[in-house]
Amino acid sequence: MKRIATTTIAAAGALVAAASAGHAEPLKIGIIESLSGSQTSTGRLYATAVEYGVDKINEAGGFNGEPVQVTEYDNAGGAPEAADKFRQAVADGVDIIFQGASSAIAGQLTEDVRKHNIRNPGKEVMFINLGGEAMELTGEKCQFYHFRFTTTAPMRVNALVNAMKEAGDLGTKAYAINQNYSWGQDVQAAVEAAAGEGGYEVVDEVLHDVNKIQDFAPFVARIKAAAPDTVFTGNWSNDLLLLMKAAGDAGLDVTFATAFLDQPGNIANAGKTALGHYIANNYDNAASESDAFPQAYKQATGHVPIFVEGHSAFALAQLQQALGTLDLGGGDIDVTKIALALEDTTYETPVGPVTVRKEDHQTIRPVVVSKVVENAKYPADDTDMGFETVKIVPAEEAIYPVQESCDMQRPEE
Amino acid sequence: MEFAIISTLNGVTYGLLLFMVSAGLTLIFGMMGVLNFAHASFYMLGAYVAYAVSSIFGFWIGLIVAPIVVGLIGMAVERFLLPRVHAHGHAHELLLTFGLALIIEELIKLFFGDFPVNYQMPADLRFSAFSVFGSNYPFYRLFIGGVAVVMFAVLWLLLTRTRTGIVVRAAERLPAMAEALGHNIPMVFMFVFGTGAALAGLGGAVAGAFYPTNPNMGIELGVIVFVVVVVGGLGSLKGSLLASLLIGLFSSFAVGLDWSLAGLFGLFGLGDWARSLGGLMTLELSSVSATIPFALMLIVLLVRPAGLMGEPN
Amino acid sequence: MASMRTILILAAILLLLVAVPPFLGIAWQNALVNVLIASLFALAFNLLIGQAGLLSFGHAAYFGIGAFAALHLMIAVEDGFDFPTPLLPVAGAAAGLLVGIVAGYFATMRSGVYFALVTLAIAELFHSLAPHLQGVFGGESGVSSMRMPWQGIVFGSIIEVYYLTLGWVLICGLALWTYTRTPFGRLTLALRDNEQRVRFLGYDAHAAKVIVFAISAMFSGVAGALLAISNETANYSLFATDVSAQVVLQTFVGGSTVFFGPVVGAAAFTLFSFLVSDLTRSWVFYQGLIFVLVMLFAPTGIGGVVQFHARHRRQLDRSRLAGPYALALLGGLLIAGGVVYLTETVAVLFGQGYAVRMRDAVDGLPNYDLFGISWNPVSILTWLLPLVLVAVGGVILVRARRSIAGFWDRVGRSDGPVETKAAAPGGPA
Amino acid sequence: MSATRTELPALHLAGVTKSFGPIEVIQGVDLDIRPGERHAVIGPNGAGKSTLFNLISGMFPPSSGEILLDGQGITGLSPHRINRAGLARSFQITNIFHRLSVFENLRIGVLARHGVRYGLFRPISRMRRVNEETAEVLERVGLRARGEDLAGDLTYSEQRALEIGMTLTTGADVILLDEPTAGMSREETAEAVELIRSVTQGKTLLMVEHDMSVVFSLCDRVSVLVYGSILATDTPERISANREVQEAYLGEEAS
Repeated sequence: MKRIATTTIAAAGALVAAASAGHAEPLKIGIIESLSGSQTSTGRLYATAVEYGVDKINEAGGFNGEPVQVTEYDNAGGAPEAADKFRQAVADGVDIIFQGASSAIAGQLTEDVRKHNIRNPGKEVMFINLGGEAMELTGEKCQFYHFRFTTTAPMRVNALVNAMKEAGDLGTKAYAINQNYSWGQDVQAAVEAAAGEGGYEVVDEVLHDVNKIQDFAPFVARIKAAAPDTVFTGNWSNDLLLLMKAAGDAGLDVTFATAFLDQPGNIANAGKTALGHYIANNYDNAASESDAFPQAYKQATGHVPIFVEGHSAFALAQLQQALGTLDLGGGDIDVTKIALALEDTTYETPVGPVTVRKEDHQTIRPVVVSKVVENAKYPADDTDMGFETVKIVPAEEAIYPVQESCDMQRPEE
Repeated sequence: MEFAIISTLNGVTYGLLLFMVSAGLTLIFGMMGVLNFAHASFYMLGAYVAYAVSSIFGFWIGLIVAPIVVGLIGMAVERFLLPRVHAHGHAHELLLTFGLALIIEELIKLFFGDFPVNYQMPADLRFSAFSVFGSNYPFYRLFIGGVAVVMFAVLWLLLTRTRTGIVVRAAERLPAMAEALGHNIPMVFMFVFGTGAALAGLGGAVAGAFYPTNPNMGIELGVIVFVVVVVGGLGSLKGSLLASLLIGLFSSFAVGLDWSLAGLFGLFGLGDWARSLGGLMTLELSSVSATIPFALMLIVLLVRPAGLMGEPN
Repeated sequence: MASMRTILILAAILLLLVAVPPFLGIAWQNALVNVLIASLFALAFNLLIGQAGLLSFGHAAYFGIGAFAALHLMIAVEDGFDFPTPLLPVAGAAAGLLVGIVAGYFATMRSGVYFALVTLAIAELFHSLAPHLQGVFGGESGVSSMRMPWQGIVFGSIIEVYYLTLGWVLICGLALWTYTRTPFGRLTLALRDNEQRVRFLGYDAHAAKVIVFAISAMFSGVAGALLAISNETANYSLFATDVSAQVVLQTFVGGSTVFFGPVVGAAAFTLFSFLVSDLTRSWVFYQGLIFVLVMLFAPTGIGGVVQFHARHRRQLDRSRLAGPYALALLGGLLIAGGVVYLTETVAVLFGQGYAVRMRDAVDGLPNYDLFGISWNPVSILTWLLPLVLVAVGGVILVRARRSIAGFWDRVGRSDGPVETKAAAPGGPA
Repeated sequence: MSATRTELPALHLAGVTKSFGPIEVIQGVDLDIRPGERHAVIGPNGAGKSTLFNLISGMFPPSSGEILLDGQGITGLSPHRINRAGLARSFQITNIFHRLSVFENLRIGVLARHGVRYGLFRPISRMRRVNEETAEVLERVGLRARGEDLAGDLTYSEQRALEIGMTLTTGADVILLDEPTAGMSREETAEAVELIRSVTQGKTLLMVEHDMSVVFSLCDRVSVLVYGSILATDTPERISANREVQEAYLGEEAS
């Protein structure tokens, strides 16, 4: 009965829209990010990059005859607030949601999107995940309207193993220290899985509380006792910084293989301790011969892209490419069509092509492995240190098979 | 053995840092009955002031200026804000300082941004004091511990050996009597509150150069410090020293111990059954080391509700 | 107490709550759901501080537990367990009660500030353990489910959720109000006043406090369950300190000494964050500032001030008070304007964007935009404006307050609606 | 004292001691209070009178010794258990519910007697018996006119009366009053004595009292507590004639 009512209202709405014809529906984008709370810094970067990308789309004439509209929603770093802001966004008529900081919030949003789409057929919303790397998002929670435009733990770890082995920096004894939640557990599992390939032995591994440890010296003592050559860690924010500082202070002679060393503040805070450590990520300015993208970004935002900004901007560019293949004739926005178009696009980033894997909507993308050096081309945090590219692992080598738990319901075509 | 020695060293220095912050809290509470919720914010403020000052005048000047500035802020809070709510009871004082904590955190974010700031110890302090089993032991950790020990000693001497200290202790027991004897009790209270805040500020200035200085450092440390004072017994300096060291050592050792409840049951041949239950049973101590202070607090509450050194109610 | 006037006001509010929402947009409907949930949570919280005098800093624990319990029941319903969807909050109530008894047993072993610290630590315990307990709390991504239709009601739209929430909040609110009229409700007040005497009158004070605590936790659990029904997910961040802090702020700004005070605070803050949080990044700062100002100048909160005027409405001389009150409002607005201006200016000038522009600027500091006007950061006018606003506002406010205080002194009510210098008793200073 | 009594003492203390750290405040007190008698404990300041009351009423447990109430052991029980066993006490420093009405103050005690301690399912306004009995106590302590006022707003002697009233409400048969007339004027004291006399009719009364005229006019027997031990127990007349007592205590005051 309710459904009938909804359709009636929808029909009435359509009539009104038709009556005021000549006015096409604009594409609305919502950024639901951590714009207050402890992860504000990261949330801000995602928002900046998305807005940069939207500006590019609008410079090229927008979509459906209208400029693309973008609204920021502050989820304050919490999943319940994100759910709340999602409803707000739906009320505002948002078609595509972008979010990056925190897998937990991505998990919340993808579920919200799924439920919304079940209840509101014809008025679907899609979610472009820029930073939620938890495997389950393309596993148990995998769904058609979620796209992941970033790497996952196995992609980063495999790339690290591959590049470090080639560079002769891997050694034969590895240690895994990670945050005790899905992402950290994913990294730990990936490190175990890559042992054969990399020819190392995992001498010990430990999971610890997320962003609660003040003093990492005890962990360093434990690492020291295991005497590894390489320490794999998916840690981010304080957990990475404190770990590296404690290791540096103890004079621990290991190579860190990390995922988020490029988070602003890390290099400056770690100081010389950071030199020689590795990172695998989606993009790094130094990885490409051409300065075109960093310069264009700086032109628009005042700084060269850092941390997550690069790959987030590419996600928007890929969306722009997909939108370019569509012509809705100035009518209603059909998110399903956009999603289908996005599945078929290939975007050439400065480090290689990115495509969408239709089975689970994970992007197949290159992974950049870099090392911290002095006198870098793009210095980080106003220091003289920065990243030097060791290897760009091509997309087809970095990707892992579709997870068995993914059971995606495709829309009827 | 190696692990035990290094863990002990680490636990003690971390414990001493905790003590540095909890000492001021304890002092203020013991004296005035005010639980200063903003105390950890003073710690953070100390780190940021030291950062701002040291970036212009150098590390040591920052280390001296930070406690003074924070102490003055503390005095202003005691002089101008607390008296307004005093009549409404201790709960209102707690709430007021809680609001101040929120404001301080947001102001820090407003001025310094959300990223950690680059507050570093000077290069000439960055060396290893000695080497145990091939592992360098950073001098700065000893420095943090040393500052805490010196602070404790000075505080102790001040309170027990000087005239001011005797007046302060008299004011704690019988404020009206001390006032009748001609001592300026409001001044004493203001001084005590300022000292407590300055201690936290000093802690921040010293520790901020070692641990990252970011807008969350207040709340992160604050909760642990509150646990310290509950475990130690509010108002007892000795208690908070003991509790600080205990929590420091527990956190330090827990990391190396992959113990779980299932393992415990394993001793009685029930290991497989416990493991099949999952959940709490298979959680390893090392992965929940940050939870240990809270669990310790509950145990202490059960066994000694007043805290290790506290007097009942 | 329940005068005709009060009943009429309540009936009018009830009518508005029932009749108006269908005509609002879903964003507003959703905001109202949040207002209702926050109100119930604040009422449950205030049972402890307002009635029993126990200040809990960890009520997020019971709110969160209620949410998870309701969600697990919801999953069971989704999997075919036959249970009416509208009764899901019962699970939250039961879980809140059980956990409340255990946690309350520990927490009420101490009183005063110790109690506050222990509750804070218990909530932290939940917060740090929950992400590790995959089975119960679903790891860091939490647990998720979907509302199932019941008796032809789909529970798909926000308005349906709204009415479900409204029903539960009204029932629970009524129950909490009735509580104050029972013998145990009176005993709760006695506990607040003088716990020792209660023990010497033959009551087990610890047991009594555990019961109050558990009841408060139970209603908090219902509030959490309602949030779970509305969000259809729950995540360990429900246990975070922020959640506990919010309810404290709301309750005291609204006024903990008046039964409906917390509702006022919850509604004000929830709507405030709904309207303002996307406009400015400094809204948490404003929240803290409002809280501290209320603590300093009107410790009984908005509710207390309103109640004071309602109680003394006979002495309320409208013609003589209207002027000073309007002046006070004007002064307050001027100060608020100055403070907001300063805060937003600092936010811009110390922000990243401005730092970049400063680096690129050729001569001196570049201008910045605020409130649609371009300002020069080195011009005196830029800084004079907020200072003048604050100073003028301050002078007006102080004068208005003096005449308001004078009025209440003359009618013999020195315990006026706002704290004044004259009425403020000297603390340790 | 000489007559052998078959009747159990209402309150029986045997070898009760209490130490705070190294200081033994109560040193082996033996005391029997007969049912229905009015008994005073006197002694110089710091003799341990209030401590003795605190031990009996359960504020804290004795270090050693035994306390029986109607032959039933109450040593070291918590205050509420002792109250339920039939012993109620008042406090030297007024100890009331300041922010509740006078009526409410008394009703809390009456409710305890009626066993509706934690009643949650019935509005208090419907409990007729409870409200009637509360009104009765209110009347007896002479505070009927102030029933609706906040207890904190009462005058000092009214608060003392309320204090005594609250002690009565729980229906205990053994009443401990700790300096009920302290700080009162002569007229107020006289009124208080009458009040105590009338409300403790048929009950056992043990009181700490400084004012000898109160003791003489009210009590059947007196015990003298000096440095934590009982020096003598006898009728007021004989006690005042006791030389030892005079030296230890009365002598000073008489001079």
